[in-house]
Amino acid sequence: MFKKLIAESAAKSPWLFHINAGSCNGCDIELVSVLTPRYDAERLGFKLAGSPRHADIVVVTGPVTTQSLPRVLRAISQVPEPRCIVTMGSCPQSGNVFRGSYSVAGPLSKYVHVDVDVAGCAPKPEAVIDGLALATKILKEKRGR
Amino acid sequence: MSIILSALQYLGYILIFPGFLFCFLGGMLLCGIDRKIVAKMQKRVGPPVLQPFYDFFKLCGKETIVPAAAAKTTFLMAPLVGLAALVVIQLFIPVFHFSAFSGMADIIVILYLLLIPALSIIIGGAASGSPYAGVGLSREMVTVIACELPLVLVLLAVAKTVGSALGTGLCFSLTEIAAYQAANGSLILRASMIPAALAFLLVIPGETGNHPFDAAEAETEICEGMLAEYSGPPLAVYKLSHAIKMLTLTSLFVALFLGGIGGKIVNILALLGLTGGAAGALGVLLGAVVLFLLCALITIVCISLVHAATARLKIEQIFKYYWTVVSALALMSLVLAWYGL
Amino acid sequence: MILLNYIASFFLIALGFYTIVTKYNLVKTVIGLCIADYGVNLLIITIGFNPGGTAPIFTWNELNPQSFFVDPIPQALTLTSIVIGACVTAMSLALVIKLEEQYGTLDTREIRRLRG
Amino acid sequence: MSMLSYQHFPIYAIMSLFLGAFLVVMLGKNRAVRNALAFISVSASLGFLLALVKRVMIDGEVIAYWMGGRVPAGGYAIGIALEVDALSLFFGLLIAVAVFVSCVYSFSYMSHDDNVREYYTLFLMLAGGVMGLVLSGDLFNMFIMVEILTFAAVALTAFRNTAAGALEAAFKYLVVGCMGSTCILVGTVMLYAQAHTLNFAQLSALIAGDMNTATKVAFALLFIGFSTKAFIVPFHPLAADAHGAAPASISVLISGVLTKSGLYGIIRLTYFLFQSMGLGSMQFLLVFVGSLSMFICVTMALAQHDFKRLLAFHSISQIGYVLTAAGLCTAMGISAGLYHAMNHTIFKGLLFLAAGAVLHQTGTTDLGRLGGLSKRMPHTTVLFLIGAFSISGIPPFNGFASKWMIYQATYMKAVESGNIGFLLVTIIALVTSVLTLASFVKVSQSVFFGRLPAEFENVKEVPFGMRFAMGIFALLCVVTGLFPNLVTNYLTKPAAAAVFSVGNYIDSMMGAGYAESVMAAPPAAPVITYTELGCWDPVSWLLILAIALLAVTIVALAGKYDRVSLRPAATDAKHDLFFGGEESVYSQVGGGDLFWGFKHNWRHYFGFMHDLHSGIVNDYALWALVALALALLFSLIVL
Amino acid sequence: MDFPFIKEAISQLFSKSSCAMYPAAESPAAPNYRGRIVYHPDRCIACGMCERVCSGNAITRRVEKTDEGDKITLTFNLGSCTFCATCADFCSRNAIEFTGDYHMVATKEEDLLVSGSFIKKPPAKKPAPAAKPQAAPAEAPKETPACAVVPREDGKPVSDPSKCVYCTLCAKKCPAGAIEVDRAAKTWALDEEKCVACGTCAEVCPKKCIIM
Repeated sequence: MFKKLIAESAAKSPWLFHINAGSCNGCDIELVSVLTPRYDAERLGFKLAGSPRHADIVVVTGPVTTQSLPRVLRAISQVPEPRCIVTMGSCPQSGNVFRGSYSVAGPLSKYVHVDVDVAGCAPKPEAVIDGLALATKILKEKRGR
Repeated sequence: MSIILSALQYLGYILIFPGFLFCFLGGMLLCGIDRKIVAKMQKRVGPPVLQPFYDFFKLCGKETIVPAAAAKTTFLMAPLVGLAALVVIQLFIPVFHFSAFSGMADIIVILYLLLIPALSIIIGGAASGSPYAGVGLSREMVTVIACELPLVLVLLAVAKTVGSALGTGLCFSLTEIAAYQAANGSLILRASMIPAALAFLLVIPGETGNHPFDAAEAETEICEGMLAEYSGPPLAVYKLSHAIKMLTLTSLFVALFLGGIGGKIVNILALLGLTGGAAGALGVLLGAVVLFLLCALITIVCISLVHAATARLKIEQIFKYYWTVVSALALMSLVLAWYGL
Repeated sequence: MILLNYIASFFLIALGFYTIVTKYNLVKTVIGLCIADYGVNLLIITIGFNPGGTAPIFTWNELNPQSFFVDPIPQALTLTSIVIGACVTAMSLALVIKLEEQYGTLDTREIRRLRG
Repeated sequence: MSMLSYQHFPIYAIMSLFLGAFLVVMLGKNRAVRNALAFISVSASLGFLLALVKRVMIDGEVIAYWMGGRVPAGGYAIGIALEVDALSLFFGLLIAVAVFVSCVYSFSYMSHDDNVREYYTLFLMLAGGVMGLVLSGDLFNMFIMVEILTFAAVALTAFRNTAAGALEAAFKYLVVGCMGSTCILVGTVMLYAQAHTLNFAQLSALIAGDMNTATKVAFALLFIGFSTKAFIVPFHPLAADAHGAAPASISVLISGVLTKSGLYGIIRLTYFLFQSMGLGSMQFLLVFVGSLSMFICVTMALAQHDFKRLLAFHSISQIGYVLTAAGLCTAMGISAGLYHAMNHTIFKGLLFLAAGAVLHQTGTTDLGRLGGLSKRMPHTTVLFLIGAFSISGIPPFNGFASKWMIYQATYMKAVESGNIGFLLVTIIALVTSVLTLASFVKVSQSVFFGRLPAEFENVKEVPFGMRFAMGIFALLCVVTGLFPNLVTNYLTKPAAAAVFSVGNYIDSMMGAGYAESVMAAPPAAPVITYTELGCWDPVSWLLILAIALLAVTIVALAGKYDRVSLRPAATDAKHDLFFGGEESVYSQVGGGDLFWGFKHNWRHYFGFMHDLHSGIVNDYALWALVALALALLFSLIVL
Repeated sequence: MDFPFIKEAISQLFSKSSCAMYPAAESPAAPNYRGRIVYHPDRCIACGMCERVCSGNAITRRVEKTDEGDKITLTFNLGSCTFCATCADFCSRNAIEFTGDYHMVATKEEDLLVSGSFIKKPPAKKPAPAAKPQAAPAEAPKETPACAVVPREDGKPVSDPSKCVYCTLCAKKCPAGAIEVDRAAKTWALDEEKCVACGTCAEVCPKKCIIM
């Protein structure tokens, strides 16, 4: 029963940790707008955590530059299990317009398993909510296991 | 036999009311109400009132990472000690006329006991070894210093007011303060106590580390300060402690300034013609409900409203604010009480 | 006459303290301590002095209400005080030598690593 | 009187220490012999005093002991006397315990030093000097003992003369200390000139009713003299320098023992010799100086960068508490003050020993260089935390019990006297307490928690002997905190009663009825009863906390709280600290400026104080002179 | 400290929230919102213009030889798309369309791919294996030195050398890179293999000298 309680709670209280891996700030602003009164993700239990140790969902924006790559990977590894990695916008999924640049280390999925991709450049807040909702489902599954 | 019974009774006090269960439910609900009301004030829908419970249980199921640089035992034990100490403080605060343990500690003791939860989070943060925690604990400590002066002044003013009314000169005992108010009406009805009550209301968000006095746990700038390295159940315990601290401080406010309602409860029960054990049990139940409602009201006024209406202060501003504006309010009350107004 | 002694002793004590406060040389500070000490010794002796009294050397049989001698106790105190004064001087001079070795100066204004 | 009669015990307690000192210097070439001699003499001293507890503390007897059996003749006390009332014994016990623990600690702590024989000699001289001071019944003897302890303390401060600042500190201490001693001597002989006696009891009887200009000047001189020994403001920089430089075991004695001797002198001076504590102005003097010491030193401590120096300033701050409480002239105030004096000896001793342990293992006490030692020295950390919580007044440790009484006493005094100034003192005391907590948070973060610097990677826990010594103090911290009633009933209340029974003190020494015959209105026998305003039941609290903690822990363990993810390999990003994603580098937040949010608002004050404590010995001597001038003015005008 | 927004806070406590209750209530995208790409393979002629203008390299074209002709598959990777709509602007056949659908969430990268394929039949033309390869480019200007050129049967462009100013715009705009213009030598050459007969060169020619 306790396990079920935790699994239910895990779906209702996902905390986000946001990593900017060289983003142009478009996605960052959209992610913040998800938390504004207009979209208010907090009504679904989402909360922006200050430290990866508190987070359930890691949201990565930006094309993962060579400078940021080790930092991104380190921050992701510091998130306690069960965790869920969401890429936001096209950049972390493929590099987008920055693809092929000497300073882009390529898509994030080359290095870690990405659970959810939210496409868009930048994605609409509704799409972000969609993606996060999908991520909570995955979290719940992971917790249920 | 009777010893066992009374031991069980006290165990019940500790574990159920006004101990753990009440603290857990009350604190979490207060936290939920606070979040909901803040959201409402910001024209948002806000999380469900039960959201803190979800957060708590979710964190219970997470992995606990102990950083390599941390002192493991201190890191893991500090939250538990803080939680236990906080629950014990709650036991010492009388619920109107019902007070299981409040004869054991007076307001000065409570003032000092309130340092223990703050200290537990400080020591826990320090033990994690994170520099963010270092900055956070510095700020937390300064916030504690900042809150201490007005809190001291308020408590001394209350002690003087009740003491001179009782004829003993001074009264530090919470039980006596509660009994006096039950007989003579709430202290907040006195002109001299209004600034003190106001000062106490302003101290509450600082003591609990709520917005805008949460420079110590600023998530966006110093990664939640002392909590930066905490994850999983220890973090859940800290979140619970924070929620209980809200309950503790608000019920301390009720005990200090709104104790007159206790007399009304007794009157209502007498009107209903209830006597004996049934009246006692019902009285406690009613007291608990009224206490919780009052706590929720105070939370809305002094935590949610202040949260919604302000932006986070810098640490030196927090200190200045408490040692000037709030202290001046409390001092005014103390001087008024001193001259018997 | 006695008054002069008192004035002199307090003047010496004041002079000693003045030296300690105003002179920035370690040796002069020590000299100041000594001067103050001499002032105290003079004061003690003066207190015990009875004009016209004999030396306080007597046997129990000689003691009668008419015997008139100076107070012996302050003299004992003075002896002790002189010994202590010598100790102070010795100890402080030892420290001064060591300080000179370590700091290379006798100026008190430069011997201030511990401050604030 | 047989040799084993209890009346000889006070002199035995003193002589065992001095004898130990001489024996160590003669026979102490061998380490074992030396340690054994020192241990035997300090334990003997402690034992003799403990044997007196029942008679003096519980039965209320005052032991008057005349050296060589020279009892007063013709109404004049010519002989040298020891007089042990409850106050003396109280301080004597504190000293004996502190000396005992410090001695045990020294065995391991000083094992790496040269000239340890001289160390033990001076150590025992210092202990004997202080013991003689508090047990003496003769003003001149008190001066002699003051000189002995000053010498020993100066020599021990300079003991590690290769350490930075040791000589400097010793010289400053010597100069200002000798000025203080000179003041004591001048005051003594001026009193002698008035009363023609040096016996304390007789002086008390003769002086109090017969105040003239000379006695007033003598009061000022004696007050300043004993203030230099207690290191209260404005003599606090000396304490800071001396503590910082001296070996930790000596710092324990300087803070726990030497300052107590000064306090003892001040209490004897004001309550007995001049019996002037009934005067509001006299209470004002002590409370003012006490509050000033309390506040100035705690703020100075907040600005320190050195562990031991910080502790030194706190030491004076706590002395300020004691002086404030003693200056209230109420039974509760005295009782609270003495309780706090005792607690101060215990917890400050513990803290200095912890600082010494850190110094012993790492070779530094610089807060900016240390960090993370709790991983290497867990026992020291726990012991330090007990001391830090005690001094900060965290329940249930002893600091809280006494501070709590001090708050009540000051506030009660404010209400009873209607003087709003005492209310201010209560507030200052409460705020000082939290500032104390702040600076110990700073120390624990800067030294024991946070990151471990690479240079201290191989630091080990201190030897058992040192931990044992600290453990004794820690145990005392807990016990005296948990059973405050025991302490007040058997230790501080008798001592407080003794403070108020001047007549009894005089009569015990000079023969019954002497006080009445000499003094116009001999003080009435006091009533040492007071009601505590609040309620505090530490044992029950601890019991409830234990139950609560047990409940929490059981739930936590049932919820797999302890199933934590620990670092599997040496290089693992997951268990590194979170640095915003950066690689975890050494980064320690600590040192002197930890509470800049606080200090920023007080920057002018801190800047002023920093400039004021210039470190020039002439300045400190000037402070002493100014203090002397103020004290003279005070005593001539208001006394 | 003052509380400047306390009145707003209290009044908003009793007013309706301004939240868009998104998952419960659908919120349509704004007009002209560029969301999910819809590709119409039936209109496409596989000119490759979209692929060329795409800044995010989101468009890939795959050609498979089948019996009926070349099976051409265009894949739009939404995970790499900037949603700049340049491809749609450049598409001469309007085969690419941006819709208002913003629900582009996937757990696998394949879910973010939009693709379509069509079979491009080889043009029904008379076989001229000998003349085609190299002669045509050289011949074209030579054969028709004076008269206007005639359109070719296979739909590929021819240039009128009398009008041509060799501005090279056609070469630059050719999605397939089939045109080569040498300004100095005043030659215009077409790579028959590469040419997909999209007509872009004719469209962009400032002198209108290219005839399809």
